[in-house]
Amino acid sequence: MDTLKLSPPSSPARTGVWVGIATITLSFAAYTSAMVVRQGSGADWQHVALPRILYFNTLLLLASSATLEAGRRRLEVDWALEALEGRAGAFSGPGVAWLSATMALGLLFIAGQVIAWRGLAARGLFLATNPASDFFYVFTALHGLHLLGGVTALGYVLARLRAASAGPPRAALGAASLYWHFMDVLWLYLLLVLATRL
Amino acid sequence: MPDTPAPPAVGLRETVEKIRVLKHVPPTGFLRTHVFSLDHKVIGKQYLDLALVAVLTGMVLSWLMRFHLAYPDVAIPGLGRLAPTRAAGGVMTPELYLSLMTMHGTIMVFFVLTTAPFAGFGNFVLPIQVGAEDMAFPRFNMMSFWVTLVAFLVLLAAFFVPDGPPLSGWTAYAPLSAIGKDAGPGQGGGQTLWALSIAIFCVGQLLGALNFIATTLDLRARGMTFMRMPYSTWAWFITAVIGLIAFSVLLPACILLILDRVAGTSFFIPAGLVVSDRLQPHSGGSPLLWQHLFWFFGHPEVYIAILPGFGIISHILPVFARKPLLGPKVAVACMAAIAFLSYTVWGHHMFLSGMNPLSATLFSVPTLIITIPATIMVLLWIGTVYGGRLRLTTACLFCLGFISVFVSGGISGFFLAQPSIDTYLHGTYFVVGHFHFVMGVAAMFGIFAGTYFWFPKMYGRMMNETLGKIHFTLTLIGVYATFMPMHYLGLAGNVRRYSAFTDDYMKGSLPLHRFITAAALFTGAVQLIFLVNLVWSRLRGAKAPDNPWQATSLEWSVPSPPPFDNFGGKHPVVAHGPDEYGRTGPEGDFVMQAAPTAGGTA
Amino acid sequence: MCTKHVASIALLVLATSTIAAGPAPAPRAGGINGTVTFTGTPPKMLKIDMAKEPSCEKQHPTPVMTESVVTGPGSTLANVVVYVSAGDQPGPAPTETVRYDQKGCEYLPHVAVMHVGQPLEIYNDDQTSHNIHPLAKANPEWNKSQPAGSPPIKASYDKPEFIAVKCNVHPWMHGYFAVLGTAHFATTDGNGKFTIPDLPPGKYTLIAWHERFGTQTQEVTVGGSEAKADFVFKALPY
Amino acid sequence: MGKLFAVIVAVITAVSAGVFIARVWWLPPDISVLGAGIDHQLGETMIASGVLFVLSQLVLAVFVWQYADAGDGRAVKIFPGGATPMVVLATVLVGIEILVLTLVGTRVWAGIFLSPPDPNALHIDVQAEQFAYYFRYPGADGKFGVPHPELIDDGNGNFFGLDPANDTTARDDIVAASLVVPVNRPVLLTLHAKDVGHAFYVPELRVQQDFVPGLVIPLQFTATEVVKKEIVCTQLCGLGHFNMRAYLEVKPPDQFAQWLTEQAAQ
Repeated sequence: MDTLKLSPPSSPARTGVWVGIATITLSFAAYTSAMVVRQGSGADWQHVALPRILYFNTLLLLASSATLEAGRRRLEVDWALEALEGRAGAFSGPGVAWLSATMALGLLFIAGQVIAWRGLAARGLFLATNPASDFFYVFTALHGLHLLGGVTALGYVLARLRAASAGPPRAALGAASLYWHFMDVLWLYLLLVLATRL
Repeated sequence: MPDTPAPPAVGLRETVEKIRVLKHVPPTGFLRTHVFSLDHKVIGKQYLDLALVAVLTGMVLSWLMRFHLAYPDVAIPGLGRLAPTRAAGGVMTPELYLSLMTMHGTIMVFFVLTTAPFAGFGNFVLPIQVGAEDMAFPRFNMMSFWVTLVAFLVLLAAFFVPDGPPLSGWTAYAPLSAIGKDAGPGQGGGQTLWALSIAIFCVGQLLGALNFIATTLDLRARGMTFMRMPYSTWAWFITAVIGLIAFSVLLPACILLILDRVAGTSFFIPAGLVVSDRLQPHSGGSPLLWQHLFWFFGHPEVYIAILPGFGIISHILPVFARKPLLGPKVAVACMAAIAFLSYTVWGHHMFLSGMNPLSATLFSVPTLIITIPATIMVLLWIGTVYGGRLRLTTACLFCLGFISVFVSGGISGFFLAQPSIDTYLHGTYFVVGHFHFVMGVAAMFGIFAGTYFWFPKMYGRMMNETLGKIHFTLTLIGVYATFMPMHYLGLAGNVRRYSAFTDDYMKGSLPLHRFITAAALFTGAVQLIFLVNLVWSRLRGAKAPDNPWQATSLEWSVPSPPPFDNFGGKHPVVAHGPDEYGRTGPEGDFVMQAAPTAGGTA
Repeated sequence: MCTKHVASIALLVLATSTIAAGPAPAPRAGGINGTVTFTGTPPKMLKIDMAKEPSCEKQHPTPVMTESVVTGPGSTLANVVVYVSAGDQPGPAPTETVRYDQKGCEYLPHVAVMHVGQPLEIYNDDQTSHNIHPLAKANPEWNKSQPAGSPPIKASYDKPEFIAVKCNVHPWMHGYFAVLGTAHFATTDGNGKFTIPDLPPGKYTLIAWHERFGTQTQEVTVGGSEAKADFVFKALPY
Repeated sequence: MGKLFAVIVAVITAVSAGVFIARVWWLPPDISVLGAGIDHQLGETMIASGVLFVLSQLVLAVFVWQYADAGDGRAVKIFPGGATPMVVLATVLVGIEILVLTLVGTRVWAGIFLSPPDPNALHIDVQAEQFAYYFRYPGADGKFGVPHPELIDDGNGNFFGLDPANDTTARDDIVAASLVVPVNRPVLLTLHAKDVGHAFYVPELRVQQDFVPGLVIPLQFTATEVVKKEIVCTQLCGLGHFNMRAYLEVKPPDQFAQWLTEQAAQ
């Protein structure tokens, strides 16, 4: 079997993220089915018009995935060069900048979500106002929490880069970016659900 | 899963391992060594100690309940002082009884039957059995334990809120659990704490399951192919997968329940409910939604409790029968099949919940089918006993006891799996007897077997076999005397979750209830023998050799107790299957998995 | 002075606690007495079916009726709490305990009147288990069950409030705690008569409260002699 | 130790099975039309699983007795044929049992829950609340009044929240605390809960059904004997759960009619 191809995939970090992805998918599946059941069980379902800003937030999040990939590519190249020239990794260069940008975009996205909430609140739609708004807040809040987890992971990677002790944090970066992209996909799914069902 | 050699990439693997070894230096200082330890062995012991505290708590609660059932009017000394409002003068009020019942069920199911066999033994043994230095994510592993501990403390806190602990049972059916204090004493703060505790618990177990899966998939030693993994490891791995799914669903359910309680949402509360003369400000929710979400977790939870037992028995029985388990592949396949089927049967808890009667049949069939792999497992164990040279150590006896009680508990499932009979037995003591046998006693026997078996490895000392055998014999008799009569009560239509049997047709059951109470108290008292043995052996037990049982799996090839990194910096290479017994090897009638000589595999 | 209050209240409590249809205490100088009547058709009281609780059912040879509107001869109205809402001096809370009984799955009295802070004792005289659930809003709410033969439940309330009391185990059991900020009160007897004794001369605001028909207010001036205050409630069939 | 284990298991098995066989504790006599089917089903299952129980326990006991290590160092024996006979045995044995039980059982189950309501069944509306049942008969007009939760007033005996002021169909509804039914006439109950989940259980009728708040659940039975039995709650509903009951009174048709008129009178 090809060892190189296997190296990142067989790293526990990556497996862990995949398992985590499974968990998160399952729990959001549970929420979705709860939503479907809830829609059927009561006659009190009122349509909620999504705040426009959600679409802008979506763009932010997609952009963050792009910057992350750019950063990752760049770092891989740097690490390859470092390996060739046999020098320790320096905590600098565009790769780090890309990663920082990704974190910033992620935080911007969450800020945008908060603005969306305030928009709803201004329209008198709170958590308990009606089932549709229940699910809006539940979905967005939980996704936001999970995304903060991604931000933390990237922070950890940057810290590892600064330390630069136990070699390049390849596995960690791979795992973190896998998780980050999953957050994108999850959000697109949620947006679809909210846009169609709410 | 394909039977592929796990560690293919040598060069990279070495570097990866170097990094891991670098990171894996033993901690210094008491806190990092014994309290906030990243060592899976310490964490495993911590889980087991937590389970021990929990099981003692739950047992005391059950004594109080049983005493009250037998003598409803007799005051329990001191109880009046413990619960002045709920047991004025020492006589238990109905709400106190139901609270004890709720806490007993919750503590036992979550904090004993989930923590001990899975998180406890799994944490200690699994990494060694697969030849790893630790779990894949030691920090998550540590978090997993401390989060679980927090969950336990949050649950216990319910005892101290003014309103008292909740009384809605461990299943916390909505809307009783969702409405709030109008529904009765304990349904205020106590119930909220319950939901919070379970939500936290889910997080802890998810972190644990994550570790078990990643460790089994990625950290197996060289040569440790899937089919060379001991059955216990298989069971923990499969359990981790079940747990991952189950707790990923229970967590959302608990979050929604908390929102219904504190944020005024209506996920589980329909419109037009009048509780204690108050029209509830909710509308449109669905109580069945809670039942579906809960039982989608709840039935697999039964297997989370029992599958590790399957693995432990399948692992220990060959050791003491001195012959391989009958049909290794079949055993693994059965465990996998049970795991899969466990997700197709949750509806059998809801035959009478007003669900479509047709779907009842659809849930009944897989429930009955699940008995096929279970029966096969039993036959494999019995067939393994056949023709063996049975060394009847305490651990072995508990394995045999496990088979006996599992059969007894499993067979009563035949009745409850059929809607047409369940419609008579559903809410009766028949069910209580059934699940206590199959997930209570059987799982406990698995835990006992594991304890007597792995104790030497954990603490470097042997447990006292004489005490152990007395403990086993009396326990076996005790549990049968306690739980078998519950089936008779159930047949007679004796209803469960009653704090007293005032109804005319149930008064007749009182004598039998007194017998059960006596048996329960006896069985409980017998456990003191186990406690004494546990404590005494931990301090004064005979020093344990590395491999006291002449077993083959990797944990017996390392010192007792094992060093911090389990293998002293070496990396074991596995050349043999898990139960190479009954054949001539270098050290006797067995061949260690890590034995250097290349030989046939199981 | 205060002791006199105490004496009269004790008497009243005794009277109310047995829904005494008998003669009220002899009117003293400076008391207010009167009759509470109603116009219109009161709702028909229904037979209470206690089949669920045989031990209670067999205590009642004649079936018990619901007690939300208890009328007397000449369309008089019982169980009306009449009290001074303004004009009197606030006195200390009486120390006598108000006794509230659960007997034959009924509340005796149907309406227990007490002063803010006055001790209350609830007894279960039945062979079955009750739960007492006063649906308080201003005061802290509690809900306790009281198995047969267990000691009385002690309680007291700090804020004036009319508290509906219910037993979930026996849904028909309904009563009231009338927690008042005054020591000057009375409950109408079976003939709709009440007497608030022993009031110093002065101008008072009197409120009559009925659990179904609400409240009536009137100003009363107590001179040297007996003042009269009659109330008329409007009754609706449903 | 092996012999001791074997003996204990054998004794336990004998006692456990013996009590079942002797029927020391058994189902109360059945007083319903559908009960017979359920009892038969239960009997079949009892025999089938009883045999499995006794067999497996005894085989286990015998094996342990026989194969306990005597220290004679004899060689171990593999079970003849290995795992295959086990798998076949279990699959065939249990499989057949499952098939039979399901086929028979489904018919019984269908009889209770899937058969369309009998046109001349007596329709009674049942409300469960903490901690009592109330039963409503439609009265002369044969129509039930519409319940209004906001009008529910236990203190005034308006347990169903009827509105006699505006709803004429509600005025003649008869509300009783006991379930009184005529013998040998199909009864259709519509179960709904006022507050939390409850259940309707009459062991002698062999029927048990949950009340689920927000749902109205139909339940049918036909009582075949003139008796007075208890209806109890089997779904945990709060502190009074153990005390939540009502009585089922099965009367001859004429006495039932008389009772109904008496009730209507007041």
